[in-house]
Amino acid sequence: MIIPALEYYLVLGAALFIIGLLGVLVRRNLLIVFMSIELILLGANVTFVGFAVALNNMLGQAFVIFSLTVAAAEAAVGLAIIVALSRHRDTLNVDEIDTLKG
Amino acid sequence: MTELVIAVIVKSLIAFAIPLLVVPPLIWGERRILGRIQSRIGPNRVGPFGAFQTLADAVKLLGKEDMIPAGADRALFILAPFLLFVPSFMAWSVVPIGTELHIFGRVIGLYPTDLNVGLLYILALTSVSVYGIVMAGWASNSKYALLGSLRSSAQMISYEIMLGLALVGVVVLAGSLSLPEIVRQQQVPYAIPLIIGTFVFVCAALAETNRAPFDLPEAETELVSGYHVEYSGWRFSFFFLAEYANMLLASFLVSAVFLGGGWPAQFLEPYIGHLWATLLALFFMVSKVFLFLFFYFWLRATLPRFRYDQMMNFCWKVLLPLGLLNLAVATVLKLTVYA
Amino acid sequence: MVQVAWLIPALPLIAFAINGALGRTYLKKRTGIIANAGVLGALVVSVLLFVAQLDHAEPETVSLWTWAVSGDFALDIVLRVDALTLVMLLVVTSVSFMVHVYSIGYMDNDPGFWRFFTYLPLFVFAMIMLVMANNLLVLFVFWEAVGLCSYLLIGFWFERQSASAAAVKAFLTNRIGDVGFLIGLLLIWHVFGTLNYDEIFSLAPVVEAARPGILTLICLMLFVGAMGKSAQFPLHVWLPDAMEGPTPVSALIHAATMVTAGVYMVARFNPLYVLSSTAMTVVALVGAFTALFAATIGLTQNDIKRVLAYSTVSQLGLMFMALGVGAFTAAIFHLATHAFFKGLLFLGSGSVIHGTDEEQDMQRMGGLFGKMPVTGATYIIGGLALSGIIPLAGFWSKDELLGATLLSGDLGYLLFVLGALASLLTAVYTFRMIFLTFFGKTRMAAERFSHVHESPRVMTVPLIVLAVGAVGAGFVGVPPEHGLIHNYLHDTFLAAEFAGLVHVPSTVFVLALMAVSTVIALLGILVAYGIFMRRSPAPESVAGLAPPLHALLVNKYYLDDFYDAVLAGGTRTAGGLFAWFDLNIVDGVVNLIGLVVRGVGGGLRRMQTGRLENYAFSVALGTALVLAFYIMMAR
Amino acid sequence: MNSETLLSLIFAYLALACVAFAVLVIMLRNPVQCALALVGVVFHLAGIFILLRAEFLAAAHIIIYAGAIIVLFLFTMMLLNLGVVERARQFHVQAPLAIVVGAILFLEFVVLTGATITVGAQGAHSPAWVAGQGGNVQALGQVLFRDYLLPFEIASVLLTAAVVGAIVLAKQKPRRPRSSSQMGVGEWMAERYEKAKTREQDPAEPR
Repeated sequence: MIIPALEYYLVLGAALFIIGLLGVLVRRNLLIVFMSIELILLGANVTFVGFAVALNNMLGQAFVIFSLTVAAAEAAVGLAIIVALSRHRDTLNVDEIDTLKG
Repeated sequence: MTELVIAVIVKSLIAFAIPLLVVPPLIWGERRILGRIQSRIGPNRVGPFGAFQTLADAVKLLGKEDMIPAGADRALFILAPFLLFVPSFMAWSVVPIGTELHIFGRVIGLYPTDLNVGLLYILALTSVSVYGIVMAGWASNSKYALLGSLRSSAQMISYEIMLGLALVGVVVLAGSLSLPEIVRQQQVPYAIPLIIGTFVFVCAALAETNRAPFDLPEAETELVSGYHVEYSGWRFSFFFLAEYANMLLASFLVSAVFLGGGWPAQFLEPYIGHLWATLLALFFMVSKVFLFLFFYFWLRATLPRFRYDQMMNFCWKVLLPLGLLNLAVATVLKLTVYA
Repeated sequence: MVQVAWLIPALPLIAFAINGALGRTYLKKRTGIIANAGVLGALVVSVLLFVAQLDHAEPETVSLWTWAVSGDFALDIVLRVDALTLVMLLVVTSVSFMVHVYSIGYMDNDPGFWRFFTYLPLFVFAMIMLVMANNLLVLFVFWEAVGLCSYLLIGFWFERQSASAAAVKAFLTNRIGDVGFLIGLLLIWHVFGTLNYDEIFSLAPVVEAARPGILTLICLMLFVGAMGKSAQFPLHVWLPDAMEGPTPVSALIHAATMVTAGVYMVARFNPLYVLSSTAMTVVALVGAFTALFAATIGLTQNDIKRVLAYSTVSQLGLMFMALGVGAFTAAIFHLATHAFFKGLLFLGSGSVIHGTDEEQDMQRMGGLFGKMPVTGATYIIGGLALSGIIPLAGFWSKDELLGATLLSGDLGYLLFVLGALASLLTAVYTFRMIFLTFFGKTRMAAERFSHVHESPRVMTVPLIVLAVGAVGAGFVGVPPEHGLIHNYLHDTFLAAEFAGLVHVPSTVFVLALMAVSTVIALLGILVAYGIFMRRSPAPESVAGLAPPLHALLVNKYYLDDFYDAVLAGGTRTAGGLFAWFDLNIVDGVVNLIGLVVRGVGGGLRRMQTGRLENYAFSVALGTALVLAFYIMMAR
Repeated sequence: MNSETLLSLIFAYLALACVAFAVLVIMLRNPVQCALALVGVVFHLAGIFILLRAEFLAAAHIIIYAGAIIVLFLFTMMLLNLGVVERARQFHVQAPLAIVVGAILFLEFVVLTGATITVGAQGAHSPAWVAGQGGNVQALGQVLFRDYLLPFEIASVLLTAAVVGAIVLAKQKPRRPRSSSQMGVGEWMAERYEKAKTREQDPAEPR
């Protein structure tokens, strides 16, 4: 029914997720960190749709719509924060934004 | 299987050929018509009535030196024109020229494909073409190009929303995203019940194709072009080609979605037979496209250019409310007349 | 007809809401009109209801909505309309309306005008709901609401230290009584399993039979609440201080609302009280003692409003005395007449204060009658009514009340003597006040005396209306024991009749008592005349007759000082002890914990780099570990 | 070549391209190039969705991600001055460790995918049902606007809130007067002169 098998889609989703995660962990540029978060969401979306088709359940696809909403909201607010931050601190380097330090 | 493949290949070739073949005469036509409206002659040297002027221009452009500015991001600079050009050709794969033709015992759809998300497909491609502009401006490593690309991409993003909003009304009435289905659904062209939506769509289409009075990205007389100021030669001709292809696409879309495609040829089918009715529908469709193209040129010759803030205000403060109003009208109609 | 009963509380509430929302910014002076309209509406509806219910005094209820449901307990907002409620409603709304009209003139120049007319209808609303409640919990809620409103109004001029102190004092003193009330409420809930009036009343004999003594406890606890609200000894101390509020507020508190709540509540719960002779005796004794006690203090006060305040305490004592001997009708009758003439006297004194440019000390008044004829005339009518001169309102109710006391048995003689003495003193201090204020040679500076003026019509008209009430209100109780009010309230206080507490006096007895009452009142007036008119200016010389006694009375039996020293001082000492304990022992422990945590945290904070990606990394690491664990376990 | 092999080949291409572009996203130095690589990911992902017959989501992904979100990224980059950032060191100290943990996580995912995930109960939305509704879009619309209408509305509220929040956050605050320590000498002198002049004109103010 689903070609190729569901597992391939899941592995693809996992790969995108992990690459996104690594981007978050590794990169120092805040913008790229945000893009990596989008990668994570994309990986989740693949998994959702894969399961939705394999299980004949539309909810998976409906959920991707919500995931898209969240991604859009996150991008809007996140980029606004980035703009405010770069105005305020003159940097987008994650290393230099450590005011939370204990 | 083989027949299917052949049909697909033929249709693809036609879809690819239409813009390529129509654009040169279109440019010539525009210059002649502009000339007439402005009481001058227009191109008249190359060929009869200057009909080969565009070809001569193309040869000239192709012969020019291919320049890439120093400090430019080479890869992106080269990629940018294609990114603008390719989506506008890809969109042709769902544009219906007519409906079905029953001939030789088989059914041939007069459209490359009947995609069930055809309208979304077109909108998606429209949104991609922004990248061509953004990248062209950014990769040029020139502040004029960058500012120009910022302006035009902001314009395109804004008007894209209005484009989609106007189409939502149509989708509500037709109950489908497939373009042939939308054409088939129109007993009365949607331009009549959705007059507001038609207005919004036409305005948004003008802005999306960077045509007057929304041609701020080029603004030849004021800004010395915008995002493509650093391009020359055949790379520049791609921008040119893409713009006219987009224009043609917009004309086809308006004709198909709002003006009913071959309407009212389908009502004549019982009297003149299927074949003739289909041909007549084709004729109507093409006439509408050319009428709309003429409208394009006419506007360019008549209207002054918007200022940037006026353009943005027009989008968000006029078109957006109108688009929402259109949606409301469509919903009410769907619940009453079209129920 | 009874279905419109919800309008009575709703109209003042609406007035409150409008004034509260728009008064400050938009309505300003127009708040007065809105408040008046609201209360007038309540008055009109009350009168209509009264007339409609004149024939049948069956209690009726109007269910509005269910307020809260918790388990099998549902608290319904139900309005009760019966004879007692209607009488109270008439008194409350009519006197309140007069006060409202009067206030427009009295508060005219006050910057807090809109605030005043926001609180006032709220006060009336709370009192109306208190009276109309059909449920002890609703009664308690609005009992507290009345307390809150009195707090707001007594402290209306909160910029003044004494006013805010008086407000706090009133509130706190009431709280003491409310604790008793709350205990009574909970006891009722515990014993009866319901808070609904009718269910309580019908269950009362069963409960008394099953658990003898519990009713006495309940009644006494409720009475503690009544003592607080109605200013009975020893919780009376807040009422005289409540004079710090604007005078219309005093009139409202003393005549129509607030203090009558206690009397009303005891009368409302008469089916419970009649079953407990102990509680009845306590009520009667406290009432009689308070009556005499407050009257003696009233003799020596120089502040015109304070005299009236102690007078109120004294009269309330008489009402409780009547309640205690089972003469519920007489008590409510006196409550009604008292509302009129006490409201009149307060508004009159307000008029005097207004006219003399904020003078409250009677020693610096005198001879004002010529300057303020309307105020003076109505004031004298009020004074006569308070003293109990035939045929004014006070005479009929007080006479009946004393008669019922005399007939109530052995203890009745003692109570009668106390009551009669209180009446005598009432006449004395009332006319001492009148003489010192309105007659004799003026003791004001000539400059100020020349500025004394009659109050505007918006203030005098309510005085005249109330004076008419003070004259005529008594006739609803004529002939004694068979008047309109007796018939009207007969069914409500049926329980007293069943308990054998009602003694029908003979005609001879009634006539004789009337004569005695009149003589007592006249005697009091004569004494006052003799001391304060003939030998004016008198206060100092009177004080010279018995200096220690006078000092005792002027200082209100040193009760306030006693409270201050023992209760407040004791609390302060205890507070000091607790403060030491808290500072050294409790804080020491807390600080120790804090120090330990800080030390540990100081070590741990090195892990906080403040870099989000480090944290994200640890999240990823944790996820990896959890998944690894899961995979291991799944094998 | 049967259609199954063809589809598998197409999937292989799309999936590999997705992963390759994703790696580019996190490896490239220039954020603009990263964003374009992300566009590549989204396009190939859309292809994967089409393979899964989720045409609407394919189009929605392109419209929303490529057409809105990434354009927004590009806009932000152009608005901000990125020269400084670009020259700086790009990767964290913790990068090697993170890569190891990421690899472990990925392995764990693969193991879980192959070993423990069993396909669960089949839902009601079979291909036949979807076709009966008139296609993927109609079917999704039925599910979204009938069964999950409230979540959908809430999502729209979330978007509205995000729009408002973004505007508030990114809005340029009115410039506050700078303190004297931030002023140039000339500016400071000029301001002092202005102050002195107004003080002379206004005798009410004490000197």
